[in-house]
Amino acid sequence: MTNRNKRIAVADLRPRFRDGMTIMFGGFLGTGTPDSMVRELLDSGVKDLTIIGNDTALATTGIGVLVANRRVKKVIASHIGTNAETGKQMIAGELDVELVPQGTLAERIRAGGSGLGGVLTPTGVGTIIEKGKTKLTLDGVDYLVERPLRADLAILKAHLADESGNLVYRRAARNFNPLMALAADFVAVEVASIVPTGDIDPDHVMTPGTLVDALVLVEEK
Amino acid sequence: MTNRNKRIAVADLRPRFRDGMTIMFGGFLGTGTPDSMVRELLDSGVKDLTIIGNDTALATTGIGVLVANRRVKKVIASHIGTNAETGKQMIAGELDVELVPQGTLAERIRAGGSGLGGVLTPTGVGTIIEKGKTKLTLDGVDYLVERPLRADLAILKAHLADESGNLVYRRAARNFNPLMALAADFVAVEVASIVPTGDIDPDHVMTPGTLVDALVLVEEK
Amino acid sequence: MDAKDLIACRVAQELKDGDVVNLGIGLPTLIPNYLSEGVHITLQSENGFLGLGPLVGDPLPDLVNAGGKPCGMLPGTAFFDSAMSFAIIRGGHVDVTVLGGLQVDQLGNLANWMVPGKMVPGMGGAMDLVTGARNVIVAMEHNTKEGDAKILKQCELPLTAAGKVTAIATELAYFRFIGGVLTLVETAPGVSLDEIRAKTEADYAVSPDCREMRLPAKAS
Amino acid sequence: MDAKDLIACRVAQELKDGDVVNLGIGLPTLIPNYLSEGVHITLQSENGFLGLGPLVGDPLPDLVNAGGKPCGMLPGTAFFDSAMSFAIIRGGHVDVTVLGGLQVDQLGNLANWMVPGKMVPGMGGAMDLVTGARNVIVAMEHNTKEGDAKILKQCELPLTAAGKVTAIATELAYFRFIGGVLTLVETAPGVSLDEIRAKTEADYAVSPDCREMRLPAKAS
Repeated sequence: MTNRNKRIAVADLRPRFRDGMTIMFGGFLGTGTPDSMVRELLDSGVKDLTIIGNDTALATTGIGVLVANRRVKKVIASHIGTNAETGKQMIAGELDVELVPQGTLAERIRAGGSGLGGVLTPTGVGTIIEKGKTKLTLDGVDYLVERPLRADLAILKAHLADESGNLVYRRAARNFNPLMALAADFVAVEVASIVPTGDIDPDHVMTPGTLVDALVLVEEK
Repeated sequence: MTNRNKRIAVADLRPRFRDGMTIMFGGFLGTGTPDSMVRELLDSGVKDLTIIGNDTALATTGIGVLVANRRVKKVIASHIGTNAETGKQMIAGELDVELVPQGTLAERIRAGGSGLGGVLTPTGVGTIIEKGKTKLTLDGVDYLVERPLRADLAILKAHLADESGNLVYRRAARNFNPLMALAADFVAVEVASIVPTGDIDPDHVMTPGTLVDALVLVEEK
Repeated sequence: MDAKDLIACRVAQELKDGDVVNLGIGLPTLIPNYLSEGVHITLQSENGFLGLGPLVGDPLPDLVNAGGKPCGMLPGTAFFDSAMSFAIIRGGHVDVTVLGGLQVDQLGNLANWMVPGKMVPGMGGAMDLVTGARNVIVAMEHNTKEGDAKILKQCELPLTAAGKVTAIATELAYFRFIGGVLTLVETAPGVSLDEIRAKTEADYAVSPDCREMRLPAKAS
Repeated sequence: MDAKDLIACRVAQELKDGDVVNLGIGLPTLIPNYLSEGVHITLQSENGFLGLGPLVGDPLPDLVNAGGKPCGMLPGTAFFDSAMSFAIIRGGHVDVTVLGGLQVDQLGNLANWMVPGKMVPGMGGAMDLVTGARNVIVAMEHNTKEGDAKILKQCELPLTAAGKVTAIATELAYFRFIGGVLTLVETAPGVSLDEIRAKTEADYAVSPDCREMRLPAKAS
């Protein structure tokens, strides 16, 4: 097993940023979102981003600051109500927002990372979520065909990593992070501590290191 | 939270056994299969079972003994080559065998437990696995629609449980067990030790106790 | 006792010992205050855990509810990712979900996630919860602030899910869908059948067993 | 060096430092013996882990490979369930899968899981591995025991997957699919182009750069 140390400085991510790229971000109302990388994106000036995640947090927290600073062209999320900027820009026609039921969002990201062409879900049947989607009726039950999502870059947050990238998340900060680790071409993870490879019980690893490309250490205050 | 102790004796499962029922069993070539429950099924005389799991182990191990003792009417598995009895009965027309690619089997069980109508997978496209299945071509790629599996009973094995049924699996014994915990009407788990509720770190729980109906303690030799 | 507490108190009576329950933001979070002695439920939080409890003492890092607010956890809590969270929700492993509504109709339809052109917060986990939970209780005030009916013949707002509501609790009444028919089963203390009729647009049956809600002394 | 070791040795040269590799039962398990110094790979085991290593000392409980045999694990190992295992496999997170074949054809089709009426062991994880891995190397003896060709114009046996094979390693030759065309790129030491032609049914191109395999001294 290769035990290359995957630690980088957050600034090392910057050459990967491109205008118009698609970024998945872990987190649920900011909990589990890597603030160091959001800040780096902001400082880099990158724009026209498509961002995929559960919600757009507040205008001043988590991924929300990218929206507030108008770096985002499109949002794919389940909820935007906590960030007034998102709704304002959407209603002004300045921001494209695709609202996806939260469970469907999780499955679409999982499918994107798992080589599946999608899933059949009953969620959204009989609602406007049906629009533009294939509907299958199987054994008398209606399902929507929900298609995979992938990204150029995933910015994630974990509590603990080993040098080879094995990850352990903490409490409710897990949320979408493990799913996104499968679904992006490059996976960067902010962690609060990095231990030598072999120091995490193999049964406790929540994301295998082979899925992780880079670790950014941000010790907790 | 209700902290009812879910521990039962293995014999307490017997009233749930019915001829013709469908049983999911955890395990991969016997590792992660609850031998105490297989033995109880065997001793109970129950027959005409449909069993769903990765493989039929050996004729003398894991779930294999139910096949060898002709209690099984149908097998849904990815591999039967290690149990000569399975192949013999199949070729003699005495046993119905549905072979499912291992990853597809995992997804079908997960779908059954997750309220999904199925998944779209590229696995099996262009092979005899296509037979009888809906094929969808999306963005130029062919996928098979693979439908959910569920069972009346799941017999699983974990290493550690708390009294409320939270489970921790060990090493390669995890395999199909966590998926099946979602996909059966009654979920019974053989465990090597049971600790008071609250003694397992909530981040280390691999199957939440609410999915578990009964725990059978079988201390390791 | 104000309207919200009365509703929470009534819904609490629906919950059975051992139930797995998901509570929406706002009014539904009052429900645990009104559980009968001996009724212990497990709260599911769609951001990824089972075992939500009240915040006791200082907040723990990364321990927040689905509203992003610090919360507590009870012994036996389990954390998991969002795919597992919704496998549990959509897969029928949640016994009861209680959530607010903008409109409900006599077909069991619920609308609670957007008002076109005005407010589009997004559905969050609501569509999956209403689709997948075994029982869907809508807990809401009977009428809008303007006095308009919210229990309608047919929802006008975009739906959250079609035909999935199993009960409606308001400060005036408790309705159940019985054999697919919206049925008034209880009236709030001091509320007449005529008042409910006047404030409800939907067609509904009145149960032959319709009675006044039995609320604990402290709540009535 | 016998045929199997020669094949394993040649396949080992395809693996790059850091690759995630799934090795089928039998011949492919010999490959780690032949890795060059400085090439460290991570072995994926479809029964649910990354980090498979050789068995050292007494077996640990519940630590078995996908053949059900006791094995070891290297520092940095991670265990997971079967859904995650195949998310990794089908999702393109395995760089190389090496597995045996009954038949392969010039269209990149592989048959390796059943002989109708004779042997139906099941496909196990092979269909997902061949469908999902970035590179699919079939490692097998060039001909059957009876001397029949196994590299065909078109497979006769039921397929494992259609058009997914990227290379074929035998004790006589190494083929790659280049631009969709089966191409002979290396011959085993002492084996002539004519011999390979005679023992192969498939149509194939011969690379202008076709050369003899470079095997380490100990292996040739």
